Amino acid sequence: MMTSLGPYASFIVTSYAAAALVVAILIGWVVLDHRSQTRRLRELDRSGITRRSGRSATDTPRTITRTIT
Amino acid sequence: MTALAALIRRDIRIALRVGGGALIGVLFFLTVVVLMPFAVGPDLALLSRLGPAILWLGALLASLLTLDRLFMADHEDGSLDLIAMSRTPLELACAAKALAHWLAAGLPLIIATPVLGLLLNLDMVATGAVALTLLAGTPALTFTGMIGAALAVTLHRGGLLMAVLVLPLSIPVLIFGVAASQAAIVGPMSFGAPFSILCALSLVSLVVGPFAAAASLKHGLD
Amino acid sequence: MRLCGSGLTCVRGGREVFTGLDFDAAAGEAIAVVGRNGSGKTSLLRLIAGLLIPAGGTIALAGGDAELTLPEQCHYLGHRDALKPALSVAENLSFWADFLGGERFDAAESLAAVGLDHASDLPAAFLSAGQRRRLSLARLLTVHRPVWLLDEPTTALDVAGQDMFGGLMRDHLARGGLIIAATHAPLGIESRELRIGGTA
Amino acid sequence: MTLIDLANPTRFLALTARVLPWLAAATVALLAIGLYQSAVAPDDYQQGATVKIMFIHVPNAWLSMFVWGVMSIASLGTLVWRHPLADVAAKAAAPIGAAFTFLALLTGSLWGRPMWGTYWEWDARLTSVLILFLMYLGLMALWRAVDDPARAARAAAVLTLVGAINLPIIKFSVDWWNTLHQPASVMRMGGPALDRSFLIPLLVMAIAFTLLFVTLHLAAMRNEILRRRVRSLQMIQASRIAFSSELGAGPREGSASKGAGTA
Repeated sequence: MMTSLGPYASFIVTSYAAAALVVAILIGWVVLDHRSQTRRLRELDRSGITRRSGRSATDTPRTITRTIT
Repeated sequence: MTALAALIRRDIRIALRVGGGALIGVLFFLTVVVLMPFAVGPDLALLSRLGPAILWLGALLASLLTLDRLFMADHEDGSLDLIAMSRTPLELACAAKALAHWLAAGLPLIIATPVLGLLLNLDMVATGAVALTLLAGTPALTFTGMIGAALAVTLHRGGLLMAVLVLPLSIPVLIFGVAASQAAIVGPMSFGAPFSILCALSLVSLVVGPFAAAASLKHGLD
Repeated sequence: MRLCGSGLTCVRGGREVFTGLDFDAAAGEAIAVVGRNGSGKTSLLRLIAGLLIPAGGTIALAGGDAELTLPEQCHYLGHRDALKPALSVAENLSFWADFLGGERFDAAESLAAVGLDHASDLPAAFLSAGQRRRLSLARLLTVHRPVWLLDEPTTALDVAGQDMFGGLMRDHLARGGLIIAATHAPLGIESRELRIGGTA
Repeated sequence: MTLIDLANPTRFLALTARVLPWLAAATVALLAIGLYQSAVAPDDYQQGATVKIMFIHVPNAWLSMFVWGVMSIASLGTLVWRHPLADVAAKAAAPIGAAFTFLALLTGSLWGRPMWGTYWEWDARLTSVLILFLMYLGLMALWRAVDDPARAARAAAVLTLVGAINLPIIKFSVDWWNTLHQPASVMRMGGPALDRSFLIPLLVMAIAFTLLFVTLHLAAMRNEILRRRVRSLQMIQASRIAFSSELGAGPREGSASKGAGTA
């Protein structure tokens, strides 16, 4: 197939490569962002900050908080 | 030296974080350049002839408009008082701030130039020439613009007033920047002569800018 | 160490704020500058800090570091906190420590002393006015300066914060420091009063 | 406090976690089929093999508009129903849309180079996409410029909707401007008269890229929800510090002054 790309093969290959690169960057961004956000959530969790604790003065046990993520 | 490095690091960090304006300058540059063909028409031959001028004007406006808050933000939150009192000479601190601004807001303009050159139908040589002249000339824009930014603090007014004060000062840079790029593209002048004048203008502003800005700031801190 | 001002005159915006002001402060001493609004308390501090130029008179620090000017040996704590909301608490503090230079102490300990030790990674934008003031105080602790110029230092601080701050000022005086504070409220430590601009 | 309602996003997170793997798998499968089909598609009698660029150019050009449509609907959600997920959806879509628009521009100019002999022609379609790209970047800049997401969301929603109304006007003006200057018509990209052998791979690729967008968008929305959660937790943390320091000011002060003395 590669032989049939004609005189402008480099343009075609560049287009596909650029598309692959941009999509890869998008995926990388999404994955890395997810990792850093969950890490920060875990750190906050470890330091005892939970989503309910700010509202009541006493420390509620952290059962309700991060079940998902 | 650590003091200046810390100042540069802090300013770049703020410029790149949420709320910082470094990348908006590039976006402005992009928009101004894209607008030009709508005004002059999409004739590629015409655009490539006007290209260096359009790019230079765009870069000039972009780098001046982002300079507006160079000292204003530090003045408003009281940082400027502490900077003025510190053991680092105010002139050096000003130079460091301008350098940080150039790294965060000026350098991206030069990096964006090849893409915009493509839009304006500039060939490789022409784009390279414009990028090179911008690299040599934008420090002059930043360091003369800094004087206006310092005056804006003294006068408690920024924005357009600053642009009106500084734009005339940047005319020589514009003349020799565009002349050097045109010389590289079409001749007949040699590239070297206007380019060395451009470099000289940058070097002069590197010296004059910080002193003038510091002098203006010293009287503006009340 | 002794900080003396003599015959100080301050003119701002064409108006004479005060004239012929003399003051004198020795190491280990706190001066509370009092006076009604507009009497020039802030102006006096800014004169000492070198941020205003006196229209007359002189200020001299005897017995300080001969290589440094007076402003370079002062900490100035103004109304504005000199903090960047985009930076974290620790970044704000370490910037000032690096930039101001001179003898410095551990930033983490200073943060602990003002009760911000758990906040070091938070963006300064999330801090309340009192917390911002505490962070400014941490700057005074992290970088050593013999003279502290404080402008209404206790505003925005709660009772516990004011107690904490009183302790910090006493430590500073005990180590031979010198404090000049413009204040309406009692400073919370033993201090000599300097009244400017007539009676309140 | 402007905390977003956490009940809904929590359910959304659970849903996302369940759906994302399937979506990703479907995207990969469809992309593979589409790529294979476009590889075996015949050459165009006029354009030769360069017609293959169309198979990624057109889906990206389609997405550049589709994503703006998604953001417009989300913006309506922000402004009219004040739905917390709408802000998140609008914000998460912007960078992805910008990336697809960028790809549409890039592949368009790579396609144009063999046809026109230049990378860039101020052709009406490409120019419109370029303006769209600038608007995406402006929108992203707006999201970045404001620290408080709720405030940024309303501003961005207004801008998105104004953009949606303005885009046809811009397209019309650019068309008019273009014909004014260039009466000789430029080669039209991907005209309506497409052979079936091109149409099917193109459709498959378009659906695959749309699925790719949905997958990325959901994942980005999840990240955005988590980011807001981190932010609100940090605010809670900040509000609790004052509380804890009141209790702990005494002993800490002693330790600090000791430390300062020895340093």
